[in-house]
Amino acid sequence: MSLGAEWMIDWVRTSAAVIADHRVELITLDREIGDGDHGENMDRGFSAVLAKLDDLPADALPADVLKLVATTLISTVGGAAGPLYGTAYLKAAGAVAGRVELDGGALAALLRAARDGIVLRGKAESGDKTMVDAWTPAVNAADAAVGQDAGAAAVLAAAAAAAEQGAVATEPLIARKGRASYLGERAIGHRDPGAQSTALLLRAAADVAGGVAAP
Amino acid sequence: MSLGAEWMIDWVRTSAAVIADHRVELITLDREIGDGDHGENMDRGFSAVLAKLDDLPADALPADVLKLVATTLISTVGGAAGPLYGTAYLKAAGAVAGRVELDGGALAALLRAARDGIVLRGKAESGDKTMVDAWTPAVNAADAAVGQDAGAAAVLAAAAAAAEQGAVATEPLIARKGRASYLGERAIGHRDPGAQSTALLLRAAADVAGGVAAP
Amino acid sequence: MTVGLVFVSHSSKIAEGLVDLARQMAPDVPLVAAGGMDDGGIGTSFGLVTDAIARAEAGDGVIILCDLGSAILTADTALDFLDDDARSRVSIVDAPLVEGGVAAAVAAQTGDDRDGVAAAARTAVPAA
Amino acid sequence: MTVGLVFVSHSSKIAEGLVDLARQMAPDVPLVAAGGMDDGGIGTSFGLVTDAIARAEAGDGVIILCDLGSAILTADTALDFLDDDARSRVSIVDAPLVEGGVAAAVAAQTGDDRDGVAAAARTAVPAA
Ligand SMILES: Nc1ncnc2c1ncn2[C@@H]1O[C@H](COP(=O)(O)OP(=O)(O)O)[C@@H](O)[C@H]1O
Ligand SMILES: Nc1ncnc2c1ncn2[C@@H]1O[C@H](COP(=O)(O)OP(=O)(O)O)[C@@H](O)[C@H]1O
Ligand SMILES: [Mg+2]
Ligand SMILES: [Mg+2]
Ligand SMILES: [Mg+2]
Ligand SMILES: [Mg+2]
Repeated sequence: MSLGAEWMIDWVRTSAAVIADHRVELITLDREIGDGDHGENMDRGFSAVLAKLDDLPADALPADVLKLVATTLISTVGGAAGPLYGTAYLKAAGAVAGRVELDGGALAALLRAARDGIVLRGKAESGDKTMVDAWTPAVNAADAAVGQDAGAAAVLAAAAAAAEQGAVATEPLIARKGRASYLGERAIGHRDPGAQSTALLLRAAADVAGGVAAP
Repeated sequence: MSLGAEWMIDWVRTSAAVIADHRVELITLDREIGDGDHGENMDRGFSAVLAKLDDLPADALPADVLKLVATTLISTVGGAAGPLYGTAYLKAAGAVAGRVELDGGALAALLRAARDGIVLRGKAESGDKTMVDAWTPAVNAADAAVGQDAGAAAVLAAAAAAAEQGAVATEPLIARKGRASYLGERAIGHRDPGAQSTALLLRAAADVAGGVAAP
Repeated sequence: MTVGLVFVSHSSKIAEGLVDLARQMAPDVPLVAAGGMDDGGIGTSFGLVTDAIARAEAGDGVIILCDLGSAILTADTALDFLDDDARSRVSIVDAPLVEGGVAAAVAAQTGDDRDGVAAAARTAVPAA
Repeated sequence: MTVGLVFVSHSSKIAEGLVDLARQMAPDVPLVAAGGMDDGGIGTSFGLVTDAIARAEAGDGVIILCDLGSAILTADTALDFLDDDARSRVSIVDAPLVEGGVAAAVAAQTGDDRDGVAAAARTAVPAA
């Protein structure tokens, strides 16, 4: 099984819906250790993406969809998440350039490129209490799944589960990047909002792929 | 000969007139090595002082006049010159507190207190290309004149001449305080606006005293 | 109650914008803008700074941040005119206005005392 | 012609006020505010930063100053989208926004090149 542009567009639509549903949760997390806008920023960004999806040509490749998401998030999010996710989707597009269908290996490569883009942009390391702490376990889990010949949906499911665990695992950390770094030890006990939105986005990817794969 | 509140009020009125007359000159100097507002700042301040002079009680002492100038400049000048001259006039008031008439020695003490106030506030040393470079020669010249038993008008005349020379002598200097310090070597060749306004104010003091002493 | 902050700038817009920015991360801290001259022009105002100090004082003292040197001179002068008690609870911290202001606001929000808030302002580096 | 400056702030007021302030000492320098989001809210805008870079370029390059970390991320991203030639004439300098911005403006006004302007921004200390 592999996934094409249709899945990708579905993923984006579902991402927008999931972000909208979790807007307040992300705002609340960001209010604890940031400026309280992460839910608003992400919702603004994905709403703008939704509005542009129909402009895609009928023969758009997965990479074209990712590029559209990238440029739209960069232009509309307004917070750190904009350049970070924007760069992630842009590098992800580069990793699957020209491909019509993405198998498990391609999806793992896509996720790795996205994570590398975030690190390139934001210079965070693992353990800095950022979205990287959700992405890196996700990338590793996806690679491991590919190593066990998992299909596309299973690779995404592994990534999503690892991202969720990674997001939870940011709670005991002190932040060394982003606004939460102002808080020193007082960030302990709070989940990083960007790690949480990462978990939501990867869960959406897996859910949509599962839906595709299931019937 | 000694000088009382009448002279002091005259000095203040003349100061306001002289500053108004030299508004553009001070603006031009400050445009070269600052933000171009010194003439405006000083004119705003002394216009406000003028408007308040009539509020002084008939039995106001010289120190009362100085205090009025101090608080008014502090409240209205809007630039570095406000706190600096304001503190100068305030400390000058302290130096002649309670006195009805000021002889040469009292005037020299007044000038010294004013200069010390500026240094206390602004932490500039001689040679930093600030108004201190006009005040310090003026204070020294006033002391020297007092040492030679000069009268009040002669003390002020000595101070005024020294302040004028001090202002000119700021031209080759590099600034180490105030906005001109941003310019490094490029401040060389320009006269410090605050040193120039100091020279104008002390010349006004001497002129008014000369007029009083002359007839 | 928290430490209060006064932002002294030559520009009213800078001081007000900084209140908006810091407010996001410090909703409960008294943040008071003292920017521009009384007429709104570029410069500093002894009166605005004096009033701002009073408004920022919520019982735990006040930290003042300034932009350029003449703003510091104005703030210093304002402190000189306070009575000893008020004076003892206010300090001017030598830190970059915007970056230090945000860091100070966060420190105040989380309950730091005046020394802690001042230290946060001084050690502020752009967080990325 | 001089080096141009772009002030990237989360607040449109801060960026605009800084242009007003720096303008006093740098009347001939292209000073461009890129503050706030497209709708004026607190945040940063890739579009505003990109436009500001183009407007600040008068032939001698552009220096960008930012307030907080996410402003740097936005500016970095804007640079990535420039063509190589434009990109080679723009740099982001790590300096306090207001204090560094004024120092950079003065350096640009007096004809410093891009390196000189960046150095002036970095070494800015509040002048008193
Ligand atoms: N340098 C960085 N590297 C990686 N992630 C970062 C970095 N800075 C911030 N983040 C992520 O961005 C999230 C905050 O996003 P958002 O609230 O939209 O931006 P802002 O902090 O500008 O308001 C954080 O929770 C964190 O996951
Ligand atoms: N720290 C200081 N000590 C002494 N004098 C100073 C200091 N800073 C500035 N000045 C004086 O103030 C003058 C500038 O005054 P003004 O233009 O009114 O203020 P601003 O620089 O705030 O615009 C300078 O020419 C200098 O003489
Ligand atoms: Mg946020
Ligand atoms: Mg934000
Ligand atoms: Mg000036
Ligand atoms: Mg000024």
